[in-house]
Amino acid sequence: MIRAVVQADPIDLARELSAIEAHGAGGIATFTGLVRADDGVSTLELEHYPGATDAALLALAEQAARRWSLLAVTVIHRVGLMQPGERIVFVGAAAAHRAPALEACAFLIDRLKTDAPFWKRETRGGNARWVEPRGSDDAAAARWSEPD
Amino acid sequence: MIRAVVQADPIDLARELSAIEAHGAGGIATFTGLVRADDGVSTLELEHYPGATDAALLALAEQAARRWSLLAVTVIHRVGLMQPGERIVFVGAAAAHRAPALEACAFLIDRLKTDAPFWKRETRGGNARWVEPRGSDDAAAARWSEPD
Amino acid sequence: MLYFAWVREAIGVGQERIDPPESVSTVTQLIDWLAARSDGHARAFADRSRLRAAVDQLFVPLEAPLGRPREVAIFPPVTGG
Amino acid sequence: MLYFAWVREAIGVGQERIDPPESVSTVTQLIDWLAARSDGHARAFADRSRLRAAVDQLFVPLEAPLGRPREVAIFPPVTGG
Repeated sequence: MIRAVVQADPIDLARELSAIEAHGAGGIATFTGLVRADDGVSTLELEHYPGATDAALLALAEQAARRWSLLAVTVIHRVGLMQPGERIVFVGAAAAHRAPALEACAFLIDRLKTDAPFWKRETRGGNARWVEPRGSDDAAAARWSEPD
Repeated sequence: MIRAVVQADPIDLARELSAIEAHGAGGIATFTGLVRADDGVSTLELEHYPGATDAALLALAEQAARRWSLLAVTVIHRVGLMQPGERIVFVGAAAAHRAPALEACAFLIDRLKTDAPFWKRETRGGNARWVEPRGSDDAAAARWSEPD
Repeated sequence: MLYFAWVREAIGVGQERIDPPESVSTVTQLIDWLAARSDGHARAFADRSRLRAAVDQLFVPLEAPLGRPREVAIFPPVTGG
Repeated sequence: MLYFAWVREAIGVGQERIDPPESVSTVTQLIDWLAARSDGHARAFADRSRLRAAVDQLFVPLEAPLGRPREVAIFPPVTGG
């Protein structure tokens, strides 16, 4: 199963997990990104490049499925307005054993941060500002480059 | 939150995840181990060393919480009789950012495989046999050793 | 043209149809040409190091040849996930 | 004494009270002494490389000194998770 979705609705973890679990894997690794509730952000808005985001998520999911022989892979990214504590992104990878599931999960979230056209705008105390990219994200994504 | 549990009941993922999500993290990594449905096992039985298992899971959870400054960490291991597709083990780690959450999650499952007194017995086609340890598990656990 | 995030806000619109001259053959040259259209464009495109581009939905370096695309997008570095 | 998994099955019981002589001062010596108790013990303890031990619930190498523990467990390498 390869599932890549951009959606405005909240991410239904229970549903996504059972869909992944249905594929007979020995291990499932997941990562969920949340709007942090501890740093004064009142709302977060996610803008995206419609069409290009779906293609980017699908390309990442397919790449991970091939590289780690995954039985199931899911990548879901929310867009629109979100509150602290809400899920922004969910990635899940199912494999026969734990190492490929864990690695694929780390790959997916690292590369999603740099390869998918989403932009975050935070509102703090009434002031909205676009989130600046972090250099550490590029470094994290680069470690997954494969030799040609 | 540090939660370490040995239980005969099925693992309630939705409940475990919401407990972790309540701690304001930016990222949550999880790993779920399942009885594989693809290799002819009809039942799996988990024996453990009562008392020592609880202590081992708690020690691992505390170590991870300290080493990666986790906001929440959960380790749940089932014991008793299980069917293919059922969850054997769940680990979850919540942190401000994704890297510590992902690393802590990999640490927890790698070390749990070698440090916690559980033994698996598989039944295939009516024949029960104790699962042999895998050398690769020792190697995976060893990579987390810290310099003294 | 498609614009996103603060590029879109500076320019004031999320998309526009354009008809650049034949001499515009790279993304950078397209940005140079667009920058002259309005103060908003000039402001949005002032710091090239903060711009990224996609040609027909494919991420490309700014110095990439343009070809004859149907859709070009200019935006800041991505910050999703 | 506590036994788990196939060690328990070979011996036929999961626990037993024992009173080893003073000369037994390491886990290995305790295993030697236990092996003489029955055919099941002998079978369970035949291959030392497949045995692990815990003294008062603390994992220890087989050559570890025994002290005066309240609880010693002998079992195969763990296979949980």
